[in-house]
Amino acid sequence: MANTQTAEVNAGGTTTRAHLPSNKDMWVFVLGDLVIFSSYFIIFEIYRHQQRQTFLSAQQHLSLSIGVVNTLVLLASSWFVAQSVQLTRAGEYERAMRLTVGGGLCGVVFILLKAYEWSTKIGHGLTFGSNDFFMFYYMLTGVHLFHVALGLVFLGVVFFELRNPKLRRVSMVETGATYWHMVDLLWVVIFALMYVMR
Amino acid sequence: MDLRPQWISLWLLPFFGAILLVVFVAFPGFLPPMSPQMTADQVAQFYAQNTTMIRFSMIVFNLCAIMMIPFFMVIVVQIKRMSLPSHVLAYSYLAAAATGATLFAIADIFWLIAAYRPGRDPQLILLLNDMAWLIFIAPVGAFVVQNLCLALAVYLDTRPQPIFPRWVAYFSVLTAVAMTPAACAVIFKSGPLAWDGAISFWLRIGAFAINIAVMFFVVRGAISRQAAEQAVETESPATVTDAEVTR
Amino acid sequence: MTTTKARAITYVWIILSAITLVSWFLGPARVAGPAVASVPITVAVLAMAFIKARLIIGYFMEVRTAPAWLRLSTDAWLVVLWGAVLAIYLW
Amino acid sequence: MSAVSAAPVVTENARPAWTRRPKIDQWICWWTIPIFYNLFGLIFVVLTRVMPPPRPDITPEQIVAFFETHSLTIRIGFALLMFFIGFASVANGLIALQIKRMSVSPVFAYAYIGALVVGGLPGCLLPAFAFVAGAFRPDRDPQIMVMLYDWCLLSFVGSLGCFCTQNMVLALAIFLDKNDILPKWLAYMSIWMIVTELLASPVFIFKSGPLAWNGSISFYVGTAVFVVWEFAIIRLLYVAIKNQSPTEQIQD
Repeated sequence: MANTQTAEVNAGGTTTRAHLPSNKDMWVFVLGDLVIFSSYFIIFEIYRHQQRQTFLSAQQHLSLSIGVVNTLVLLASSWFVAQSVQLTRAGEYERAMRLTVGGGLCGVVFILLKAYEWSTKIGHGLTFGSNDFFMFYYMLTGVHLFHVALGLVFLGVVFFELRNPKLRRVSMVETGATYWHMVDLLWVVIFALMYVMR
Repeated sequence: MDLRPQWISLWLLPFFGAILLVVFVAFPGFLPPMSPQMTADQVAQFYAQNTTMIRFSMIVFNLCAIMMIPFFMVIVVQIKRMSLPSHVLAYSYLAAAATGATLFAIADIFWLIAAYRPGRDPQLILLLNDMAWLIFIAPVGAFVVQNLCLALAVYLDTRPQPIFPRWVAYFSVLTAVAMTPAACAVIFKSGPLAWDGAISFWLRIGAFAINIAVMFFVVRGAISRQAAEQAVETESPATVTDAEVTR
Repeated sequence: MTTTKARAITYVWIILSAITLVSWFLGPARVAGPAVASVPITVAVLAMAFIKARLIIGYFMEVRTAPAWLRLSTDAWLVVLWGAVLAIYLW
Repeated sequence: MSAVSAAPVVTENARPAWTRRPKIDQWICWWTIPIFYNLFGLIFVVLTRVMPPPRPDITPEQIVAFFETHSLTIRIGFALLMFFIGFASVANGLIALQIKRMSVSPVFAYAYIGALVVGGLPGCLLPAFAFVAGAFRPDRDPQIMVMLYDWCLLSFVGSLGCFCTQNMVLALAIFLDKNDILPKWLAYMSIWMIVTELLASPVFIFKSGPLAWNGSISFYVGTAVFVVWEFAIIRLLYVAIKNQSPTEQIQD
């Protein structure tokens, strides 16, 4: 299904054909989702600009260590999924399947860590309505969690695609990978804006 | 194809229709219809005086009104038998019938809430009564579209012997037109278009009742023709050219 | 596919993890006392996040070797988002 | 579907030409959708001022004043809605038919009909009646007026699970479909609709800010995504009907 246009791409002098990973439909979804999330980020920035001090003091309550560990977990899962795409292209379906499962497990770890982090915050009485910062915190991480869960469904589809010898279409594996990388990309942005930015 | 489910669904209509007619008369608020201009105290007093009859009639309405759904689904099945380009009108008819039935159930609940504690603050009784009447009378869109879908289906039916006779299309449109002005019941508190007015109440409910009654005989005819067709088919399947798969 | 692509992905992953760890030290939670806004740290953080995002898009999503329309739209998205965030922050 | 090609009887030519155009019933149903949504805009934006929604954090006096000043237009607007809401069932039937044309089992089509029928009532009609009850007698006790005001706007802007189900069912049908009736990117767009529905749920918690019922995220971003989705599905239904061969056999 991957319609590789023949636009010339001179990557390092050798003109290789441009290859569109996955398919146009998935990229409509990814680009649209990025635009929608950008609107959330920009609205968050506007509110942050208006209530600078409350956001700064509220941000102190966030545990940066869990945030960093979560980022590393998602980056690792992206590495797993990216490698499984390379292996699928190389025809090593067994290893590709194992790496996809690895990526999925990292996703589950991410969800568990996030659930733990939420429970500690709520334990300290910092809930959805306590102030604007935590409203955005739970909203953004909540919507991102929904995307992670949906990503696990996509990785499951990729897993069964690889397991079935009659299928094993590279474009399907690429579709799952592209979506999973988008989830990782969105988390990187959320991590920067919420945890680290001052 | 066993036609008994259709016969049963058809005969559910007159049985429960009769019950609904009785309770329609029994409900003190319908004959004559309560006026939107009654003050909160008058409405509260009305509920206080007629509590038992209101509860009885509305409980029966609650139980029996939904029994008309199988009848509407028989019409959906008959529409699917018509030779139309597609079944879109059957599905639209089904969706519209479901919407209309739900609305009446919701209106009925409001009456029952009001009658549950007549001693409530008259303002609350007035609000519940308003909601009950408005939801009962105003939302004609569902039944109008239901009839328009049926009319279009009958009109487009290209069977040599149409499932429903052609005048049913014009009759459905006529019913739809007769019921449409009742939507203005949300605007006026007096005059013919108010919820107790000649157009919004009598014309609307009259058109609805007549439509249901007439459609009963039309659908009965359609099912009996279907039975006749099947009888011919089973007797001499070879000679039957009409290879139509009957539902 | 040669292993250069696989190796490149691993390198990129290492760089991304490194940048993440660097931002750990810049984080506010480690600063004792009342939180204070600091423009240079934030600009550094936003720049690092921009680089991380571009690396993920380029190497993981393989947009580097994708058709031009996709490269342009992802780059445009990056510039608009981070530009707006920076502008609102500094405004 | 019984595409019987019985010999047309002599009275056939008595029927006007338009009735013999192919797929005429689907075209008529399709034409009701853009008309319905333009009227939808007229009713909700111009007449009843429900969209963009008035602020949730205003005093009861202001709420009563709102009902008094707009009483007539609210009633006229919702009188129109009483009639035109029925055509939502036609759009429902048309989309259900396209799902029936797909290579998936009809369970998704019937689930779609059920979900959209449920959605039409608490999502559109009951909030209308709450506003009408308010506009019908603005001289009610202010506390009741505030309750009607909240009832309408919460029920209208707030999230409804049935729209999540409807979009999920549509997305699954399109993903699993091999006949390519509707393109895959519409399935992905339906996932956005589910996300915006999730983001409309905090409406029941907040009275101000981006997640209130007039919030920039819950309402405006959600409405923007809905408008994009609506234009897309109207366009794609047109293409789907046009590409359909009149003699196509659809599973019953």
